[in-house]
Amino acid sequence: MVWRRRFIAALTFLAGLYFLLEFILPPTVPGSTHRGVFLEQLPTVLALATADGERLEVEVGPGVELSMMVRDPTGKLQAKVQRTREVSVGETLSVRTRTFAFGSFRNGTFLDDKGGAVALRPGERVYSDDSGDRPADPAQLAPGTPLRVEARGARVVGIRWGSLTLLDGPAGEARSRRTVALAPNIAVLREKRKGTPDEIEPYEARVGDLLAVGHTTFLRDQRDTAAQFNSVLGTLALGMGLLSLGMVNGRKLRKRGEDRWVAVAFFVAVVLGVVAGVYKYYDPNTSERSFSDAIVFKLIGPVGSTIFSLLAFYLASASYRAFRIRSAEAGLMMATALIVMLGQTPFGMYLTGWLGEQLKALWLPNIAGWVLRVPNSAVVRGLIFGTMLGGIGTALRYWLNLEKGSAMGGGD
Amino acid sequence: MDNANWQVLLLMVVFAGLVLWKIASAKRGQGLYIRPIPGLNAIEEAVGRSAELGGPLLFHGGIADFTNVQTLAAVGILEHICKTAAKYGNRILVTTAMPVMVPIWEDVIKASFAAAGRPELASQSEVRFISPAGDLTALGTTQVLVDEKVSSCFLFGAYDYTSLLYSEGGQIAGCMQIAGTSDYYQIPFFVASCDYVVMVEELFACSAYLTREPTMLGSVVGQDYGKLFLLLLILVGVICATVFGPANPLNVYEGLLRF
Amino acid sequence: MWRRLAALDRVPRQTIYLLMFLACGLPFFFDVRLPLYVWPETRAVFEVTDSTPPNKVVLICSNRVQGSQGENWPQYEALVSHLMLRGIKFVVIAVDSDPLAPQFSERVNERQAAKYGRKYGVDWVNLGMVRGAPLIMASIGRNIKAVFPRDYRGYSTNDAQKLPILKNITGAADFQILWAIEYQPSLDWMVWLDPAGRVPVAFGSAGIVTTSWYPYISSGQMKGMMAGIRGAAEYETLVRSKYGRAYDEEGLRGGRLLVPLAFGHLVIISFILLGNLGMIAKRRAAKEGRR
Amino acid sequence: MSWSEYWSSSWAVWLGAFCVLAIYSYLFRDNPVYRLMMQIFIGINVGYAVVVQWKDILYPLWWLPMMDGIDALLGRGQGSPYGALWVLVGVLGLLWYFQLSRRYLWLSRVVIGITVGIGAGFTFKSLFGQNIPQVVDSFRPLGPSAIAVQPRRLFALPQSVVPPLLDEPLLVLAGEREAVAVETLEGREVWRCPLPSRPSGRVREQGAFVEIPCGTETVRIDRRTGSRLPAGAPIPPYAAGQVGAEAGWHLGEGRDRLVKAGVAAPDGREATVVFSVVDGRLAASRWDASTGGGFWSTDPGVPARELFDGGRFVLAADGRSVAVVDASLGVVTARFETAETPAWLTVARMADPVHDQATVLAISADGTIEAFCATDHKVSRQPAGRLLWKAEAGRPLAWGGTAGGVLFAVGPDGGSSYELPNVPKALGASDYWDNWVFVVTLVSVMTYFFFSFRREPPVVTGVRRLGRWLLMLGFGAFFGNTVMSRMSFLLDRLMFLVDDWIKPFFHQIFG
Repeated sequence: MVWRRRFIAALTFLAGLYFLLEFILPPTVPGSTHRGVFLEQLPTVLALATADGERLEVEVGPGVELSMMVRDPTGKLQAKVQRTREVSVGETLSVRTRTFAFGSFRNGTFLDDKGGAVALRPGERVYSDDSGDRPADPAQLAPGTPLRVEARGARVVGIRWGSLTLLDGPAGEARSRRTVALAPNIAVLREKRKGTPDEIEPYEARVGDLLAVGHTTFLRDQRDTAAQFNSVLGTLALGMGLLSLGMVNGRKLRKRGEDRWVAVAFFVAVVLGVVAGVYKYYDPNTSERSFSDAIVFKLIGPVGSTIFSLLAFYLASASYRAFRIRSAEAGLMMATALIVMLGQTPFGMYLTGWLGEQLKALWLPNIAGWVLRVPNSAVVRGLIFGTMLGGIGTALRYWLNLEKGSAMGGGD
Repeated sequence: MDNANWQVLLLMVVFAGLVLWKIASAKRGQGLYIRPIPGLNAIEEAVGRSAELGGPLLFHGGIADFTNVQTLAAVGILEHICKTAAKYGNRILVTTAMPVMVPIWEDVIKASFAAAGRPELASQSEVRFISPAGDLTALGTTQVLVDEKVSSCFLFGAYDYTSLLYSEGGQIAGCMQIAGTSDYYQIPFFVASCDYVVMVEELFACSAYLTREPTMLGSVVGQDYGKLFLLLLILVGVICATVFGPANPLNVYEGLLRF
Repeated sequence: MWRRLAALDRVPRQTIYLLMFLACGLPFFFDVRLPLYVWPETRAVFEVTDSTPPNKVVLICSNRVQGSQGENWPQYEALVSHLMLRGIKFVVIAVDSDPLAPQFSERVNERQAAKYGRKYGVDWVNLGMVRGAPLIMASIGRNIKAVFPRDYRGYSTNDAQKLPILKNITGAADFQILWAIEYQPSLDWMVWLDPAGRVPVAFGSAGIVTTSWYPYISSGQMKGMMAGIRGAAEYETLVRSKYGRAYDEEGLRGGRLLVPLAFGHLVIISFILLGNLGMIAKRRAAKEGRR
Repeated sequence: MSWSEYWSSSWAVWLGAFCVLAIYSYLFRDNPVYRLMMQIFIGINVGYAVVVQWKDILYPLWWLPMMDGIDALLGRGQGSPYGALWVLVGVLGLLWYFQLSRRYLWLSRVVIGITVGIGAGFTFKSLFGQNIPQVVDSFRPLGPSAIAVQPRRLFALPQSVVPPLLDEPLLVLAGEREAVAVETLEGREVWRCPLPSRPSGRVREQGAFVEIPCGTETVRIDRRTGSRLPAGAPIPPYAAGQVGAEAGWHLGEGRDRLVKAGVAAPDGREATVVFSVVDGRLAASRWDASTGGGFWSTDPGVPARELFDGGRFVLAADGRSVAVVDASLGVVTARFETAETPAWLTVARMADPVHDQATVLAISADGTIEAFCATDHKVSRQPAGRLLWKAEAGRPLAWGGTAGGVLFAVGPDGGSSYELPNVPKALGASDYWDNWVFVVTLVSVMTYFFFSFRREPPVVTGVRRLGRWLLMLGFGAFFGNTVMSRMSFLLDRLMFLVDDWIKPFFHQIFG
């Protein structure tokens, strides 16, 4: 079935391609990107139709925040901040036009903490952090409370895109002043001395900033969605463990004998686990929640860590049996292990502390530390360099589906 | 580092290019050389010893599934062990903690014995799924060693803390043990309790040497060139650092890679 | 004599188990503390954590579960007790862990908060668990509230009244240090959380994996670490020596576990030595026998 | 406590203790109780994980966006219709389960392929991000260097006869005839503006403007265009609200008096501290706004003729000798002598939350730039006051300022910008020995893992053997640390048995 293999190979390639491109491509499309020293900007203006049917024009600048309402996991609507370039005509937004600190409220007008009147345009309302979906109630505000002027649920009916003026040649020549028009998905990046440029809003640019302005490659914008996709896709396999364990134990259940009861115990335990999981989301102090806590802390906790703790015994007997100086190599390994072990415990200090400050370097903790920091560090680094190249090789083979054989190819 | 700069891009192209180039030349059938790994000759010795004593061989392919490269390397090694066993007429037991891996190990055994002309050995061999829990599988495997009077034991693949349980069990049972993993935390335990240990990258080199499978082979050789390149990069860096002293901005070489 | 010593070559494992059990168990009945040499790796991270300014938070990724609690619990509790003592704000998350992890962290948080009178939402917040490392780490560095729309208790992370601690916290620039406490924390924290590398990374990990962190500490990618129980005990020592009596050490595990740990090590070391002695004795005895 | 109370509160402890001991029974022989425990443990964990992963991950990140999307498609709700695409992710996720079918196994390869592909895609970023700093850190000097540390020169700057204004990203210099603005990243000139006469005072920031005193008049220049505003013209409205914005501190008029606002005094309160020169000595006094005045003063005992601002520090110069005073504590952190009488002193700080590396930069009229430690540098082991490096600009300098690790040094004949070196680590014989060990170990371990070179010189074989030995040393260290890990699991359980079970039980019996 060659087409199956090709289909899977193509999907694998595409899935990896996004992440690779996101890493190696710059955030804006090369070639169409303008680079220069920022001089001035013409702000973008949004024309909004507010929920009350008013029309409002908002100049996007410092203090303005555009957010879209999305549902949060509890089902409540929650604001998610949008970049100006991501806004398009027809969308419904909450627009914060400015902020101020509450001073007083007189004659239906808010005054800020410096005594200036806050003039509200039609469609704008004042909200506080605590007021939720309702406008802030001036009677309940303490002076100094931060307040926001917002137009909520406003539909974007028009956008007048602004522009940036950049200097991309010698100063003083008119030719070197270049005006770059903003548009949807035109990103503005501020360059730094080191590292990747940061994306900024056009109004955040300061005179003298080196900017790169160009169309986004969209790769960066989708990073969070990609992370979510990866997370969801991985978690959707959650039933696999349950199913494969269920099948194994189901088989045992059909057989007679001692194993049968072990399988029954397994299924009872699964049900118990599910119940504990469901009850986990009940409020504290309810009996359901304390049942869940008891299962988690009194049963899973002790049993889980006890099973792991058996390893200490195995380790003791195994190291007794195995760590014999059969060869010089094993001897070297053992000597190092002993030094590190003694250095880790207070006995290391007792054994060598009498050497005094003068011979501090010979204290066992310091010798152990030296072994770990110098030779061991170099050994580990040698190993991780190997692992890195191995990782690159493996990633390439998987990504390009070069791996043959029964394991990856699906047997065809 | 959010986006690759040109230096990183260059390194990426060099490393990936070397690997792809060598894979391509391996696929074209160019004879690529890999030096023999000391632990390898021991495989034949172990199989032979087992044939003398009359017990089966036990192979455990690590704790990971086939998305782990180490498991893929282990597949190659199992193929080789099967071919050697076909010569001496040994049967093979494979244990695993992964239900997904059972059909894959079965396929490998069937195909390898068939290729070596002893298909009847495949039906005598067995793949046992023991338990989904790692440590129960390890303890179960040691039980198998005793019950079946196994005399040679091969542990290849990815291992976690259970490595000790496998190799100590083998030692108690008096098996000749050959282990190989690239999980370096587990290597001390294998070194202490096994007769031969294939360490870290030797595992992949081993698999490539045995199977001559072009992808694995090319990849190992390509990585070798990559390592050589990295080593030279570091040596030049050491020389520059010695000449200029630490943190000297005049040392442009170091500045290139610092971000 | 060699023949008698040769018996050491095959001590029954149950004997070793019993001695081990006693060496580790008995010290718990006595309240002994052993003085400790503090390693520089622990001191470095203590100092960064201790100098957290009020406008920043310490981000803790605690993936501690039952399996690794032997070491991670003392580490986590030492860290949290220090933060609670100093009133340093911190945010606890879990990434790609066992789903139980947030519950385990909260237990410790609540106990330490009761000691120093700290309040949930003001001094600390537990945001629960997400999956999808390493990509999700980058998302956390960009905007932690978008990754965790609600906390472990179900409050919205944008709710400034319930969770005032998160009010001015957005991403990497607001984190003083990242503590990843887990059996084997992911190295991807160094790369993905803050590509600009402003957030120092500290690990609290199982002793076994600490061996491989040293190259990362030397290159500065990692600030330091707590190495197993020893690291936790050292961290407690550092807090005690700086804050003295204000530090309530009741219930802290690091210093206490260190004593049986030392005796346990002693058992293992002596058995390794005895085993080798036995092996040599056996060889000599065999030689003598042949003669 | 009565026994009934005891049992009701500690049944769970007994259950836990029973589990622990049941499992430990395995150490003596295999038994069914142990197997049963194991199955129960696996079962509960699986059941619990399924619920929690659904509630915490799938429901918020997949189900809700998907349902909102479907609602939007059907014309209800206000979510984004693109959310409906999550249905496809659900379909892909279902393919996982074909792993259980032999016939349709290949379908599961689709989703495995995608997962593996994603993994491969971001591996590159992870690997390079993790390992390139490792490569750089391996560049270890093997012996003392003959070449002194020098700051790297970046670009030239025009002349300035008065202290210019460094207000990132713009540097405004006032020369004899004209003012020039350059951006600080690449040194590109942004504008030039002719001046009526020779400037007489420092260039000041004034919101959207730059002010330069020239004799009797003050020239006001637009930051964006470099055009001069007529004298006395009102400030245009777009600049209003920005004028007068101050940084945390500013230099007072005249250099003998420095005012620092928001400095934490020894009692922990924030205060405004005035540093001045009284009778040729440095004096500091605090004006406390919260107590309405009141003076706290300290005399660090430093002879001073000129004072310079260094952020957290105050730099007091008396001829060639300089004292660095911590502005909050009033203590001298370093003293040193410069080669020439400094024309300007400034402090460059490296961003590091703990090992606050501050370097004093002294520039003098003959064109030398010297860097000294302001405090003890813990990481680099350099003591306070040590001369770190010295550079010659080749022209007279009068002023210097730093921003983002770059020094801008200018004088009447122009100047340059320099990328400042990080404070170099002071290395001794033992460090070079360590570096030798490190490099030799690294090289031999890497050599050990070469497999494909047919012909090798004998030295490589030797190095490989050494590599194997050193690997064993590393694995020994791994083992040593493993013991601590493994034992801690046991200790945790024993602590539970002793503290939660035995001790309370004994307490209950014996009171």
